This record gives sequence, C-alpha cells and structure tokens, in this order.
Amino acid sequence: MDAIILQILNGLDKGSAYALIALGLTLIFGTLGVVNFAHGALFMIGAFCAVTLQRILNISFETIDPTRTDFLGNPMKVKTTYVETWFGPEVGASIIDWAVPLAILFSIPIMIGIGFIMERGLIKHFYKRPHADQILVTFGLAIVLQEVIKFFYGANPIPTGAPDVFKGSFDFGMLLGFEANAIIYPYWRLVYFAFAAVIIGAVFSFLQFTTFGMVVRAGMADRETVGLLGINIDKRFTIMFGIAAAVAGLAGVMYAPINSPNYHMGMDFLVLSFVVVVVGGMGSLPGAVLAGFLLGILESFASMNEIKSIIPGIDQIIIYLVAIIILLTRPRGLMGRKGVMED
Amino acid sequence: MSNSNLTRRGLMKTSALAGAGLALPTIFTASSASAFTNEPTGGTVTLGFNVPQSGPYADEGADELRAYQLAVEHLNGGGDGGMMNTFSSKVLQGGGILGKKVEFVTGDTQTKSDAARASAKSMIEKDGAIMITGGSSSGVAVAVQGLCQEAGVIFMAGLTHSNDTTGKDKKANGFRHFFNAYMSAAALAPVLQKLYGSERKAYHLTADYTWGWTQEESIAAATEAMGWETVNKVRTPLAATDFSSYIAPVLNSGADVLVLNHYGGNMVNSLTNAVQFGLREKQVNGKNFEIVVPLYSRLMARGAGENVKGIHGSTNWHWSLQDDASKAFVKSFGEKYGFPPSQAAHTVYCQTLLYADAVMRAGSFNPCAVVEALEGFEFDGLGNGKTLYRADDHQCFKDVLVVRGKENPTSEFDLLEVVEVTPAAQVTYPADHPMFAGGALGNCNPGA
Amino acid sequence: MLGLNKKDLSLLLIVAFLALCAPFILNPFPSDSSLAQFNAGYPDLMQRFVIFGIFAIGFNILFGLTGYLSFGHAAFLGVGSYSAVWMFKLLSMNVVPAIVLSVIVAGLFSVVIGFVSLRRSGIYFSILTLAFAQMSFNLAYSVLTPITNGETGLQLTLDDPRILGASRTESGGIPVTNFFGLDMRDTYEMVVGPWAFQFNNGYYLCAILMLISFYLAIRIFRSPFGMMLRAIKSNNTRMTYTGLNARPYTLAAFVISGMYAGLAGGLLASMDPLAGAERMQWTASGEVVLMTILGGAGTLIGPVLGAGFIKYFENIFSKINDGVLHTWFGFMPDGLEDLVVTLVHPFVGKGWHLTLGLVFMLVVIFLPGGLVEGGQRIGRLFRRKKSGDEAKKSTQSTPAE
Amino acid sequence: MGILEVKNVNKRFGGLQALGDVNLSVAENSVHAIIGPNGAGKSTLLNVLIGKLIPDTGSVMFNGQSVLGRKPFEINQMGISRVFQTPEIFGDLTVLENMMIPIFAKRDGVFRMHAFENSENEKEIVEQAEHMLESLNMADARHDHSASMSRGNKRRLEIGMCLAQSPRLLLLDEPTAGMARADTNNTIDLLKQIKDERDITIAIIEHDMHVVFSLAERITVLAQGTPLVEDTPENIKGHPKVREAYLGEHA
Repeated sequence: MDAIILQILNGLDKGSAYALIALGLTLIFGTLGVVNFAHGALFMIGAFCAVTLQRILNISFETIDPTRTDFLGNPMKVKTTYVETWFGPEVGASIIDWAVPLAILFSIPIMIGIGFIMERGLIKHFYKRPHADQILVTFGLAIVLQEVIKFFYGANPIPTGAPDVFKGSFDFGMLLGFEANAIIYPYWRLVYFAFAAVIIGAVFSFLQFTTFGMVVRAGMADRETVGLLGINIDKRFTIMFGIAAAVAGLAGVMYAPINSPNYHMGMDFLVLSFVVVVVGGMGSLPGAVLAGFLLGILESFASMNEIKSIIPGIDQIIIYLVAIIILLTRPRGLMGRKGVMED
Repeated sequence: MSNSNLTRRGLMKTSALAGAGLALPTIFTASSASAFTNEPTGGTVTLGFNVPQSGPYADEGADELRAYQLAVEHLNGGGDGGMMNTFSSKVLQGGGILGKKVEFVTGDTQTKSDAARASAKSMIEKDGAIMITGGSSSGVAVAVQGLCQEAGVIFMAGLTHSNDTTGKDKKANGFRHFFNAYMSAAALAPVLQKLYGSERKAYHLTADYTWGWTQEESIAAATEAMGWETVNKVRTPLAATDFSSYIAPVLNSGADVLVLNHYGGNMVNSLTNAVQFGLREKQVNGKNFEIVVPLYSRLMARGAGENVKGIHGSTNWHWSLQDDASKAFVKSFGEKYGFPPSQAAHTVYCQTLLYADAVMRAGSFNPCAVVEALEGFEFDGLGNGKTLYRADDHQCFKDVLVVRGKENPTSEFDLLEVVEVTPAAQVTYPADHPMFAGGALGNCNPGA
Repeated sequence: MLGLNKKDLSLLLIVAFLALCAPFILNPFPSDSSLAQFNAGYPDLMQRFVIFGIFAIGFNILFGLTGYLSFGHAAFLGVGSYSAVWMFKLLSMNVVPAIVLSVIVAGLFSVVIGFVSLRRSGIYFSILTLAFAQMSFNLAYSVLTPITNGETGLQLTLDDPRILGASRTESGGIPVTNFFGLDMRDTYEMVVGPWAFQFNNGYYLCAILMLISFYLAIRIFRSPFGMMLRAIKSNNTRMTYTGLNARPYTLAAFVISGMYAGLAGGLLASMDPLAGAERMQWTASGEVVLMTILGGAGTLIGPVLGAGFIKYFENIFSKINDGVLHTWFGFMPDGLEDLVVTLVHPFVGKGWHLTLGLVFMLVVIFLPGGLVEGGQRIGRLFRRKKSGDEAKKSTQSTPAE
Repeated sequence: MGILEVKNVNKRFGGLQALGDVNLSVAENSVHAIIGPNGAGKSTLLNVLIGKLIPDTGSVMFNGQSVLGRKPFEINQMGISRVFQTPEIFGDLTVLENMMIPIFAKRDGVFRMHAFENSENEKEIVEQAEHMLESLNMADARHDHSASMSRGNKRRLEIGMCLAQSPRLLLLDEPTAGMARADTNNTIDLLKQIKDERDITIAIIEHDMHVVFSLAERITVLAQGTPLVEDTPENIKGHPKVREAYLGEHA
C-alpha cells in the first residue's frame, strides 16, 4: 500500500513536468498551428535562467589569503560575493540560497521576450508552410539554442539547489498512520507539484474567464471566422506564444533543483512531451494535462520491482506502449478534435 | 600550437581488382611497400584522438583533449616535460617519437559506437593515424578497439571501466590503463567494511547496460564476500532522467546501503534524487543509511554539487595525490589551463606517453612490435605507483584510490578527498577470473 | 531506355557518373594542401554517403510520395544491421546472404509496424512509428542484450561458429567481409602528383546498389503505383471515393521504404561489421527526415543530396580543431589570426552541431524546396543570364533607341 | 423497384432526430433531386447513402445489395460515384493524371501493385483519359496542375472523373454551390448532356431551384428529416405543402 502511494506521488510529480511542457506545446500548436520542436529548448533555457541567476548572485571579488594555498601551491584566492558584502553575510547568503525561487521572477520577462522574438522573427513566417518545414526549422533552432548554452555553460550538469528550507522530505506515513519513513517525499517535489497545479490552473482560468482568453479559444476553434470579426488574432497569438514560452520556462526553473540542468535536457524531454501531447489529442489543453499525469503515473508504476519482475524491461517502454494502445483505441488521442493534424 | 594538417594518406590492403579499368597516365601505387597500416614515412607521425565532443560527456572529452595536447607538446620537447621527467622509462627525450614529430587529428565519438567508429575510420583511412586513443564510455571503447584490431592499428583506451574491455571483448591491439569495475569493488569493499561494518544490507540501482551490469556484479560479489547481504538489484533505463520512482521504494526495502551503479548524467541525477529523498538522514536497522557511488569522477561530482559530501567511491587518480609524478602532471596541466586535470585527462596523458615509450623501446611503429613492448611492461612514475601492463589481457594493474566527497571544499575543483590508496596487489585478479572470461586477445594485427 | 524517359535517364546517368567517379570528385584538394581537410574521398565516408543515400531514397518513397511522415525508420535500419551481423557470425562472411537477410527482416518488421501504424494518419501516425522505434531501441539497449549485445553493439568475435567459413583467419584474426572473395575492405590507391585517390571495393558495391535503388525509385515514381501514392497525398477523400483502398498502397510504400532502410542497414554492417543500438534511436530516425527535407522531399535526387550534406558535416566539420584553423589562417598577422580563429572556433570541431543547426534553419527559411530548389534557382539564374545575353545581343543588333 | 431503395431509415444524433422514417426510391436512368430547407437532413441522408453514416434503423439497397457498413471504396466499386460540394480532385496532379486514376481504379480494382510499369506507357489508359478530357473540352489543359484551374473547370473535371468509371448512379451534392452563373449554366449543360448520352441514374441534392428544375425528372422534398412529398417538378412547383415549407421562403 505504502509503495503504491509513493508511486502515485512520483507519478504526480513526473506528470507535473510532462503536463507543463505539453501544455505549452499544445498552446502553441492550438493557437498558431505550429509544431514547435524548439519547445524542449525553452524548458532548458528556463532551467538555465535559474543557473544564470545563481551565477549572477554569486559574482564575487577575490582577495588573497596568504595562509592557504591552491592546487599549484600559490597563495589561495578567496572569493566573496558582492551580494554578501552589500546585504551583510546573513541576508546575502539567504538571497543566494533563494536563487531558484527568485529566478521565477527573473525568468518570466526573459522567457516572454524570447517567445516574442521567436514568434515575430521566425515562426510567423512558417504559419502557411507545411508542418515538415516547421519541424525542420524549429529543430534547427533547438540545436542552435542548446549549442549556445553548451558554449557558455559547458556540457556537464550544473548543480542548482533549492533553498535550505525545502531540503529534506516530508513524512506522509505518519500522517496516514503508517510507520515512520514508510512514505516520505521531498519537500521540493511537493512544491513542484503545487506549482504546476497553480500554473495549469492559471492558464485555464486565463483562457476561460478573460475576454482575451475567449478570443484565443475562439481562434483556436476557427481562426478564419474570428479574423473576419475584425479582431487582430495575430497579435494575441504572439502574446500566447510568449505565455507558452513562459510556461515552459517556469517548468524549467522549478525543475532545476530536482535534477541538475544540462544543455541537452530539452532534447531529453522533447520526444516525451510530443508523445504526451499526441496521446492527449492534438490541440486539446485538458487532454495534454490529463495525458501528462496519466503517463507520469504509469511510468512510475512500471518502475516498481514487482511489475518489472513480471515483465522485464517494462519501465523502458511503458510510455511508448501506452501511447500505441491509446492511439489504436482512440484514434485522436484522449481528447483530440477531428481533422487536426490528421493529414 | 601548430599541429595536425594531416596529409599523408593511409593505406589498407591493396587489391589489383578494384579500379583496374581506370587507367590514367601517371599512375604509381604506393601499395604493398609498407609493412603495416599507416607506416609513417615522412618526418611526422600522426595520432588520432577520438573523444566525445558533443553529447553528455563533452566536457570529459574536452579535458581529455587538453591532456592529449599537453602530452604531444611534451613529446615534441615543449613545455616542462610533465610526467616524462618522473616516468621510470627514460627513452622519451622530447624529440618526438623515433625522431618523428608528433602530430594529431581529433574527432567526435558522440558517445555512440557507430559515430566513434566512423570517426576512427576517417582517422585511419584519411589522415593516416597510426594509433587511436580516447573515449569516455565502455561501449565506445569496445567498439573502437574492435575496429583498430581489424584495421591493424594500436588502440589505447581512454576512460572505460567495464570489465569487458579487457575481459570478454579484449583485443591484441588494445590496451587499457584505466581501472575496471572489479578493481573498484576490490578496493572499495574493505573500506566499506571498516566504515560501515560487515552486517549491511545493500540495494543496487544499476544502469541497464553492459557496464552497469559488470559493476553491479563486481560490487555485489565483493561486498557479499565480506558478509553484506544484497537485498535487491534494480535496473534503471539509460534514458531515465528522474530516478524518484526507483529511489522511493529503497527505504522500505529493509536495505541500509544504496549502491548507485551509475555514471555520468545518470549518476548525477540518481545521487541528487537519493539525497533529495533524505535517505542520508535516515536510520534503518539501527544504522545510518549510507550511499555508495563505486565509480567517481570529479567532473561528474561537480554536477551533483553538495550531494556528494561524505559519499564514498573509487577513482583511478586524483589531482590531490602528493607523489612526484602526480605533482608534476598537475603543475604542467594547471599552468597551461588554469585548473587541475581530471582522472580522464590523467589516464589519456599516460596512455599517450606509454604508447610513445613503447614505440621507442621497440624501435618501430609496427603494431606488433608495440604490443610486444607493452605486454608485461612494468613502470613507475605515472602517478599510480608501480604499474604492470599485464600481457594476458592488456590491463594495467596499479593502485586504486578510494575517495570521499569532501565536507568543506575550498574550491570548485576540491570536491573529493582520498581516503585510502589501495595497493595494486589487492586489486589484482587472475587473468582467467570468471568475470573476465569468454574472450581472447587473438594475435596482434599489423594490417597491410 | 530502361523504361525511363529522356530526362530521367539523363538524371540517372549523371548520378551514375558522380557515384562512380566519387573518389576523384570528393578529393579535389591535393593531400598536402591545407584544404585537404575538406576532402571527403576516403572509403568510410564515401560508403556512408551512398548508404545513407539509399536510406533517404527509400524514406522519400514513403514521405515524399504519400506524405506519411515516419519518425521511426531507423528501427528498420537497425534490424537490418543486426540481421547482417548475425549472418556474418553464423553463416559466412559473404555479404550477399547478409544483405538479402537484412532486407527480408526489415521488410517483415515494416509489415508489422506499418500495418498497425497506418491505421492512423498525420501526426498520430508519426507518433506511432516513433513509439515503435523507441521501444526497439530501448529494448535493444537493455533487455535484448543477448541478441543485440546492448550498449557495445553486436560485433564479430574470434569464436563465432560461421558454418560456411572459418571462425578465424590463419593469422588468428577475424575474417573480413567479402563479395565472393572480393574483400570489402580492400582499397586500390592511385597517386597522381600530390593527389591520392582511393578506390574501395566496398564503396563500389554500395554505389552499384545505390544506383539500382535509385533506378527502382525512379521507376516507382513514374509508375501508376507512384501516381496512386501521390494521389493519396493530394486528396485521400477522392482516392477512396474513386474506389481505391489507400491502406494497401500506403502499406506497400511503407514496406518498400522499410526494405530500403534494411538494405542500408545491411550495407552498413557489411562495410563495418558492427551493429549498435543507437542506429535505432529517434535521433537517427530524425536524421533521415532531415536529410529528405533538407535535400527536397518528393524530388528524386534531393534525399541523396541531403544525406551527403549531413554526413559531410558530421564527419568533416567535427574534425576541424584549433590546430587546423591555425594552419588555415596562418598567413594572417598574429593578432588577426587569433581573432579569426576565436571567431570560427565555436562553429567547427565540437561546435559542428551549431553549424548544422544554423544551416537547417537557413535552408528551410530561404529554400523551401530544399537543396534541389537551390540548384534549380542557380540553374534558372544561369538560364536567365544566357537568355539575357541573347536578348542583349538582339537589342544590340538593332539600333539603340 | 428503383435502383436505389431507401427504406425506413432513422438516424438520431443525441436528442436530434436527423432522419425520421425516410423512404425513397430512385428509378433507374432517371434524374432524381432531393431538396429541402437548411437542416432538413439532406447531408445526413447523403452520408447514409455513401456509407459514411450508418442509420439507426432501416436499409439502403443499391441494385439489390445493401450499402450499409461498406467502406466508401467498396460502395464506389458497386457502381456509385460521388461529386462533392467543393470539388474534390487531386490538386497536386496534372489534369491527365487526375483522369487516369479513376480509369485505373475501374480496370484494376481497389489495389494493384503496378510499381514498375511506366504510367505513360499504359497506352490504353492514357487514350481513354484523353478521350474523356476531349469530351469535356479540357484536352488542351491536360498537362496543367489541376489545382490551378477555375472552380467551374474543377467541377467539370470531377464529374468527368466520376463518369470515367461508367457508374450506374451518380450522386451530386450541391454541384453548383458557390459558382458564378456562367459556370452554373455550363455545369447544367454538362449534366444534361450526360443524361442524354448515357444510361445513368443521377441523384442530386441541391439548393439552387434553377438547377433542380432544369434537370430533375422527380423531386423529393425533405423537411425536418422526413420526406414531405415526392413528385414531378411540375407538380412540386404548385404543391401547397412545399410552398409552405420551403419555397415560401423564396416566394
């Protein structure tokens, strides 16, 4: 029982990341009709926003400590950060400690800006081009973005810790009457799940309850008609692209403490997030979220020893297997509309 | 820096059949004149440095390349000579190899056996490389080693830790300086016993491919021999990025030690996840829960950040070693690049020197002569104490380091501290050890 | 001739000429010049050009004609390679049975995967094929290691049984793949002044098979079957209401392209007897998609150009290191030389991916029809110039206005 | 007994009765029009006839065989051809190729693997297609891309493609929708010509009364999913019920 609860928690957590990426991907696809292979790269850039802020906060000046020596035997240079000198050691240290949450604020304008530039500078010219061209150009962009990151940050993962408050884990077992340590779960992963829920809720209510959202939804359903009403859909769609980029970026920022960011993390998620989107049904936002959580949970269950001992290697293929089964039983994924991306 | 521009052309065997119909005026064939593949004829000799330059191990590859450049500089008489001064064999004098200036070509393995072989082939066929070296994973090492055997050039493996490289996939033309999974286990086990006692229950998480399996097998065997119980061995997909679903059940399994048979990105993530789950603060069976990472790499430890603190593992070499050879290497590397070298850098530097030395002692570039010179070669002064290149399997036997993540690092490079230097005798195994069975060296192949 | 019209025949002849003279054409720079780094005329790369050309030609029969975008074609390449290596291990080092088996096995695989995946269209089809290929890759890397040798890749060993042939040669090595006694690895080198041209048996076998594949592809493109496939891409509704069942047509195209992939896989293994699981990864499937689109989907020659282009980048650009750069720009004054090297450095060697990404973007943005369109534009430019010249002549002959 | 017999067909979509007790008999070699106001169920009926929708009850027989549950290509092979509201042709192919495909389909059936014959060498097929194009006055455009033609010509081509298979029943779904007057008249003339020259049954669903009364021999009026009356055009014109339900809007 406790093992099952644990895997459900894991599934929700994995599902949060899948759902957030798939949500942004679907927003872009649904509004602009563009298949964006660079979406994983946006997620990666988000994570590197956290890395960058951490680096900025850690900018420091060097003083020479003659009592110690470095690896070559020269006097050691000791670094002190400017933040610590400006705000005092304690406040300074806690600002650095909170780099990741602070990066949320830092990343939103950056991601929206990147989204705007991408849409206006590149994607806009590809609305009327075949999907294959869109895939090629955004894939090219994804490679360029990740190579640029690699050039500046290297190929190795960069540790980006959560604030100390969120280190350690929460004991659910005690809460539910199990033994101590039966069900423990890291605080930061719980934060991630809550954060994802908030973002997903915010996107949905934005689309549901604002006039802007209504127009966009109408545009997703029938772009031409809305255009005929004299509403400038293009501008709104640009904004939507910015929002989608921000969603991907935020997913990345918050993911940084879970796994150290590296330059190819976007590609690692890309294929998976496409599977999630398609399983959810092209163009369906609730479908993307549902599929994200569904696949996350199934993946977690498949990695249980009990299940692996029955079907060896099931955890390697579960996502693809489920995708095949769903697509064969439900032609347009869980909640896809007819005629979207079927030719 | 004026190396490479490789121009001479290598030959594989020549067949009179091919191209026979194409008669052009000025033909002469430089065919069977050479006695072996890519025999250097001019004033230079070309080495092929085949390292990952893209993909997850690109930084390790970059560090290997730095070390190679340093080695070439030293071989050609530049710089301060580095470990050439401490090396027990004194035939290398900085005048190139057999009087020929050393040049090199580089290539990208992409950490894929296919791409690595393509890259190595282009070095052999196009650039006339006489020796291929490098790599940062066992799959690539085994694949390229096989190629070099067939093509008739020498392969000096880079970072490869799987037992198979000098076990079932060993080749006459291939040599490994790096240590292997068995040696990691043999070095670690006594230290673990001393630290954690002999009544422990271990839970293995293992990357689901050949290297992971050989390491799991080695560690499990070594720890079981000293009384530990292996509770479970769980395979994790190579592509996994989030290990939470594999880590979550560990605490309830009754195990009190977690062994992470992961390397690279897998290791960084699984260790980070394990620490996130608070495993290290827990008590199981009345003992503190411990995590072990059998194969440590400083470059990768950096990716895991503070999570490595206090975690034990083994490594081939570390820059903080205080013997003369290590100090000399760290000094010349550090002065050139501004930071200390990694174990990957160290091993490839040694391999380059060892190859050059073998050629000098053999007096020939002929691979078979080089093989003969390296087989059973005993040396010292390359940073791991007295070392033997065993003739039976072309594996180096030398001291192995057991290290621990440092609690208070003074710099971003100062992440590990050496806990114990396990002497070579303790990690030596018979050549017919079952974990290494199933392959044969075969005969050396000079190609041509 | 050969059942081709004049235009197609001349295209085939041009391709045949280029393929047979590749050792000359790809080696334009004397081997002691600093530009020799750009020479691609060595056996391994030439083999890769034509083998991946075959792969892309086959992929184009599916994607270019029917519009079905498969994201899992690398799986067929992979199983082709594995079957060929197993054939070398068990039967004989002759490449013919290996290649035949790899085509058959890839064909069977594609029947199964195609039958299931073609129940859906559009992106749903793409994801189904991707899922099958990723499953094959993941399993080949781990659980199926007894068959695939996992991470290391399937290689020949000294104790392979090899029923028709020796396990090891007299000198104790692993025998070499051959075509009825003609060793695939053998290379004849012709030295002309500072040039050295390499003629490799394996390359010519691949090139001939590529020409046959190319010829068959032309025939398919021009056949009623090809027309039906184009009709499916153009308007599937009309297709069915004309009394035609699209499914067998698409399945046939899928299987044909799967067999092409199998042939490519078998050839890869015949040239270099190793089969790695990475050959089946989604990035490998993506690569053939990129080759086809980059060259020009739906055109005959486009995929071959695209394949050559990407393989050239992968093998040539990745080998340019700072040392090479310094020899190139050595003629410049020192400060300028360093500056130029610093500027070029990020785009070559370990940065070859960056250049490739940029090239993808530039080609798609400016040449929507791929490299073929680029060629057509240049051709048109010449023609216009010519006709411009003629027009000028004619105006010159008449008195100026 | 007509060539097409629809009996007691009912179809509901959720709470909406799209078709209620439809009975219809189309006599062989006649031109039968089905008219009705918007939402009368014309399109639903058409979709039932071509097998796209399966009715909840009832039967649809063509030439004595049921069409229900068959795939569109099977229904086509039975001898029913369909013309769509917006012309469905192979836009990427040339006009000649467009015409060749139905002829191939007629000759070879649903599938044939003729991968290594040159389509241009299939003389018999090419001749038939060119002959057909000549009779449509489109021979000059044979190497043009069909997507670049005018809507009227596309419609002409589409009808020609259907006729190339010599169907027994030709179903037309608002064949002149969205056309200019001149194109509409051309289409009417073409259909009249077909009616005169061939043994063919034509069923036509149409909005445009001009077209209906120029062509039809019998007319069925649908309203709210049920046939209101069925009669000759003359009688329909003066029928009070029809005036009330349908023509009233236009009067």
